[in-house]
Amino acid sequence: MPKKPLLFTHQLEYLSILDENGNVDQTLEPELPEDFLLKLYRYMLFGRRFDERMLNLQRQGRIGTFPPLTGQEASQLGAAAALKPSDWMAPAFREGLAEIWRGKSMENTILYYAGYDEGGAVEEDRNDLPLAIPVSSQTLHAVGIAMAMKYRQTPDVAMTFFGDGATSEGDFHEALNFAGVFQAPVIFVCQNNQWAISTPLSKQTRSETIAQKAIGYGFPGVQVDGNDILAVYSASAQAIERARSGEGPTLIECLTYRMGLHTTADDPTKYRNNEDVKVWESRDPIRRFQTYLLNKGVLAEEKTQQYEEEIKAEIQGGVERSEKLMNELGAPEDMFAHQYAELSPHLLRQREEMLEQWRLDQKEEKNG
Amino acid sequence: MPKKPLLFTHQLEYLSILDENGNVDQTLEPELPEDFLLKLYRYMLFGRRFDERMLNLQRQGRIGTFPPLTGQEASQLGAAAALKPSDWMAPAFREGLAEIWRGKSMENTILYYAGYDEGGAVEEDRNDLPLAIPVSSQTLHAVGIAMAMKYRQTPDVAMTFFGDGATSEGDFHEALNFAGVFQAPVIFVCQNNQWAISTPLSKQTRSETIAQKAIGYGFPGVQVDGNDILAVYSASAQAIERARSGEGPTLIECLTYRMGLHTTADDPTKYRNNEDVKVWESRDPIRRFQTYLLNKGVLAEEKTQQYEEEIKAEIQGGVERSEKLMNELGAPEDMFAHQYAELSPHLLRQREEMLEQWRLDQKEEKNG
Amino acid sequence: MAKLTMVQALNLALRQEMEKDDRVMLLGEDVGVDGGVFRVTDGLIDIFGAERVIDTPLAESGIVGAAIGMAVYGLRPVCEIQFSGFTYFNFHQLESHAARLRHRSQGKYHVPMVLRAPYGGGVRALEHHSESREVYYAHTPGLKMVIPSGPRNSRALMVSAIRDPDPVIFFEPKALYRAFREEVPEEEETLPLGVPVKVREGGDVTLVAYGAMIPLSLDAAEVLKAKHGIEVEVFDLLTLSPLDDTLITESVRKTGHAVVVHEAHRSFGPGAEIMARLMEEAFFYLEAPVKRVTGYDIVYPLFAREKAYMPNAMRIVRAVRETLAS
Amino acid sequence: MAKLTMVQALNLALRQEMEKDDRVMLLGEDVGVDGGVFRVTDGLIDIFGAERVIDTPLAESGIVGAAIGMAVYGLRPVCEIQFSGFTYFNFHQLESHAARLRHRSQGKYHVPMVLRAPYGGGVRALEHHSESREVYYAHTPGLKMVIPSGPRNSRALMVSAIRDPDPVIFFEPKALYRAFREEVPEEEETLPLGVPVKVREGGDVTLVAYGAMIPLSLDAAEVLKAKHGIEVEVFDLLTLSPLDDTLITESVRKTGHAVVVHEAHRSFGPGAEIMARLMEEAFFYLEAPVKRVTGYDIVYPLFAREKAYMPNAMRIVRAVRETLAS
Ligand SMILES: Cc1ncc(C[n+]2csc(CCOP(=O)(O)OP(=O)(O)O)c2C)c(N)n1
Ligand SMILES: Cc1ncc(C[n+]2csc(CCOP(=O)(O)OP(=O)(O)O)c2C)c(N)n1
Ligand SMILES: [Mg+2]
Ligand SMILES: [Mg+2]
Repeated sequence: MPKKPLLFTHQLEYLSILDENGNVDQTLEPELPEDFLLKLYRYMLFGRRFDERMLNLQRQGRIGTFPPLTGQEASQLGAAAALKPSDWMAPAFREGLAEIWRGKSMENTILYYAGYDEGGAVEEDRNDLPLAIPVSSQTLHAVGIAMAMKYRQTPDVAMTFFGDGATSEGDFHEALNFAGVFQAPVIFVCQNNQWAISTPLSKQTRSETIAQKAIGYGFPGVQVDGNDILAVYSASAQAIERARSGEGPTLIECLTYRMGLHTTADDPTKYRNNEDVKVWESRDPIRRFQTYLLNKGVLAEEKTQQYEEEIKAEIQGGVERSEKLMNELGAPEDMFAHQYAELSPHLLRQREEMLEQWRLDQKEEKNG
Repeated sequence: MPKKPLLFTHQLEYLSILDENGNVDQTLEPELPEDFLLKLYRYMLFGRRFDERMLNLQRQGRIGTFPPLTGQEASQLGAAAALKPSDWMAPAFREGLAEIWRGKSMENTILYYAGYDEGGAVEEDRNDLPLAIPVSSQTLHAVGIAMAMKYRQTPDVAMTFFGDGATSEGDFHEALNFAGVFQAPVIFVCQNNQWAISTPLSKQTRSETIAQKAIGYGFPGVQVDGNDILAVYSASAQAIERARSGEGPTLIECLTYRMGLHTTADDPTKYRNNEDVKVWESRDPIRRFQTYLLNKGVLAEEKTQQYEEEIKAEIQGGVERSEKLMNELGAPEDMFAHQYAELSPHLLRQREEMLEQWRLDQKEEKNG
Repeated sequence: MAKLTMVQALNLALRQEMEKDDRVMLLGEDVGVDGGVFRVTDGLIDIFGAERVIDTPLAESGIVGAAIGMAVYGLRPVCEIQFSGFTYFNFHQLESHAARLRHRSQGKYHVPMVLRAPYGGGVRALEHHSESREVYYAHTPGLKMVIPSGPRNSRALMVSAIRDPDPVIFFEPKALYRAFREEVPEEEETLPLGVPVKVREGGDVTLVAYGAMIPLSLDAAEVLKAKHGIEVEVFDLLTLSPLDDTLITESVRKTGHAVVVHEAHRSFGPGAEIMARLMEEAFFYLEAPVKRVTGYDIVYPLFAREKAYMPNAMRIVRAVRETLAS
Repeated sequence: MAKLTMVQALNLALRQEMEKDDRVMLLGEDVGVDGGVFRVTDGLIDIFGAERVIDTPLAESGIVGAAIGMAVYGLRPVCEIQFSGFTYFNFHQLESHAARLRHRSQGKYHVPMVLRAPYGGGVRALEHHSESREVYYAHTPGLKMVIPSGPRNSRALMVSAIRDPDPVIFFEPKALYRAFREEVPEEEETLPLGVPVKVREGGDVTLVAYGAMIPLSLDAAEVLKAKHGIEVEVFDLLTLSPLDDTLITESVRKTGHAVVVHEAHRSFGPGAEIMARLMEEAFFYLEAPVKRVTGYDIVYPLFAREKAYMPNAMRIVRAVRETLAS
């Protein structure tokens, strides 16, 4: 048995259902109820408009640093929409739309980016971890949750999101390896938006795809057109189905593009040219889904306009409510509220001290 | 372009040249000078005997915890022997034989395991990092060294060793990913000895091989019979050649077996049965290489005996010299010798304090 | 009551908690079939199965990250990191998540996990196997840092740590694992986290220590009394963080003298915080500067010289006498 | 002399050292084409090329581990970790290798690397972007921990750090990156590591601070003098480890009073070590307990409340007055 090729049973596929012009491959088209399709569309639109508004609020100094998601609506919503409410989600920091789909309030989103810890609150019935900034670290939590689900024999799954850059971190590796070994019901969704701040995918890894990274862990990887919500949804539903039936994890690579800034602190003109952005504009996930729905007769032209107006009002309401909340909040002792189940005597004294210093500061500032 | 298979250019091979009975596949047999073959054989024998002696010293309390390498002689020596002296090596902790091949003295080895920091010293002309206990962490150093070689445009390469368990650590992943991205001249040698303490490979990863993990990083992986020194040497030489000529990294998986204890603190009867060990005994790397050399007429029966005697005397000499050194060493201020290039005033004072306390302790202990 | 070693006492705590509460899970490298490299989890896989006593791949961040997920989901994972010197591989998981999820989710989630790790020197161990770096954890808000000093309190503290709703870093002084036995009751016993205990009464000087330094401190106290007529009051911190200095401050107000003992490096070490608290709370009662007997600010040496590095009873005796003389 | 911000001054230091010494390399996330997220390495890739200003994959342990390899091979890598809150991902590489290789190889190898990271609060940043955890590094033997407080000393210290034969953790107070400008000479300027400087002379009380707390401390000193006639002597530590307390101890022997200021959490924080040193070296000169003005022992809050968390000049003024009154 000398020099001989090793055989692989792994299969890697690329999935695309809706092309850039909204033409559908009917052999692959998923059968989804019309109201669900419309709901997806409306959320995508909402995502885009909310993003624009947040950018706006940031530019006006009403919120702090914010990571826009424009261009990635299909990729994150397609995956999250395939989950049940009892499933869990562990997002990175660019899944604002997926979070809102899952029940996060606009108010919390805005509060969080306006610098209020209260915005981190996770709504009662939402089984999601708060967004995670330390890149890739959340992938392990999803695995732990999935292992716990398996132990508890619930029929639920965990889904975690991360970027292309995140695949370079050790935690990504440990997460996939644990998931493989323990056959945990977890779905790894990579939003491969081609960039990690200024670092293009080609400098991130020499791997031709992210999907093939699954091979090292003994479970399937699949690459999908991440701007095609039908493809993302289908691949996710299939992976969730596998996980639910005890067949273990899947890695899904969504090929998409970060159309905007990395965050509002970023200046992409330093590192990428507008040509690429233009190319990806033509692949817009919302436009092609709209075309599909129009062609299919599910969506009427005037409905789009109606959605736009409703969404505008909703967002306006959200912004107003959050700004009202900000005025009501603000007592600094809340900082100490969720440090431990119970504050130690030492921390209780520190809270007193902090409040006293704060009050004295306020007084002095008033008196100049 | 809907659901379609992704194509791979990756090639994974399994390499075996010398079978368990010492029969050689002549189409693959490397052409090596006779004295080099004999040198390899003598070192393998030395490795086995030194291992036995160290185990003995440990059982007598003359050294501390020690990780035996019996069974893995071909795997580590075959790889290290393909390096030039100007190449660098970053071992884990079970490559004692590879280190000695590269010029580490027996004395330093013994001193180190007897608890003397002096044993960590790296000999003048030896371009190796000290052994690394934190699993997998050394793989990144090899990558950094290789990146520096590339920057300096030297024709050298770096080789790093690690175990099957090590492939689960995040650092392994980051090292392979960096190596791929920067096309660093580095060779990753996994001594897959089937166990990480009590954890069998099947609990370490769901990947069918370690070699296939290279696919995620865009460079070749190869699996070799790690008890076949010709196969390990050939695969290593080929990988080194690739690296030297600027073609980047390779991952080599050596299939071998840890015949003994994890360390002298370990009790393998807790977790594995003797049947497996028996199977692997029949695959002994030294015996088959000996048969090969005998068949080839390179080695004569009596030479083996001569080697055994020489080695015994060498080891005895090494042990005696190291114990002499231990008696000469021992001044505790040496602890402070290599903390920084220069000791700060505070550390100078601490050194004085330590010495004073130590002298007082000694006096008190003498006076009872 | 059985006379148990610390290893056995910890094993008892884990077993009983697992029997009582099916949320309690063990995970780590070699904790299952092998029973842990120090045998703390010995036999538990036979009782509770591989689903609850989980042998993991060799990946510390993986272990801690997965444990965080389990804890958030409602389980009570107890994870073992094989030696405290390898907890740095998972430091980001502790700092960024275990310590923060309660705050980050505004109380929706919490992380009732325990991270166990053997720590400390004096046992002729390999490199990276003798460190005392409890300050890293004590300085990290959101974590609790607990260190027992004997079989009985290790059992009681472990039970409390498992039941605690917040993440507890539980460092086990490996030098004491089998150093002595104590009566440990079969019935449940807990000790509150965050409360030091007075382990010896005395009026002349206050000695503050924890972990493997406790037996040494008690030895030193004996010598000081027998040879020098000095009455030492000894405190065992048990919890480094949250640190409650009330009892210690009170004692120093009485004795006017104090010595702090730890294996950890001196600079920015645990002793500094004790001294700072005493500065803040008992300054006007102090008759002499508080002294520290500690490890030095150098890499922990290989074992041939560790005796010169580690605090011992003789050093403590000298320090106490010097404080009283100054 | 040009008036530079700290960002520009650091850029100058890096550029000049790279011009002088081809062993000096930069690596990190976005340090090349983007010039670093704070622009500290701006333009350097254009001068020195992508071989010396290396955009790495997103992996902190990878960056530090590779830098260690480069340093051992004879280069002088300066790596950037994008925020200090992400240095925990590479903590094991620092602790196990950067800090130890000189000792482990008995002097054959050493690790002349610099790890740069912006740290500290007060700039309305995202979560995990405002921490001050310098104690983790200051408590780790084998490392040096340096924190500048202005454009001019940041440049001089960076040059010294790059030339230092041992690993230096260089935390840059991001609140000061563009807070003010200073004359920074084009000619080479260095500052010794391990030596605090007196930045204001005064006889009533000693104030010890570093980093972004220096401007606040100087402001407070002005107020104290103007409003209360109190003369404050202010020390800028510059190096936390190795910490040299000589000048500070001397000052406190003169003033009898001291206040320590840092953003870091209080318990087991840098202030504790200063207090311990003063306890050891100046106890009999102290007329009142040393006070600390610090961050609290809680997770750093999101920015809407950070003002209540962070020390400010008013808090320093109050603390000084209280010390003098007690
Ligand atoms: C551990 C860690 N290192 C660095 C950062 C800083 N950082 C924030 S986002 C980011 C890039 C992430 O890229 P990717 O994973 O592709 O996600 P994307 O931003 O494209 O959504 C970096 C480097 C971080 N948040 N965490
Ligand atoms: C980071 C880290 N975690 C845990 C350990 C404890 N430990 C030492 S060796 C070992 C198993 C290593 O297995 P493998 O990589 O297969 O190497 P082998 O021992 O088989 O040579 C473990 C868990 C360690 N040294 N470093
Ligand atoms: Mg990205
Ligand atoms: Mg192994």
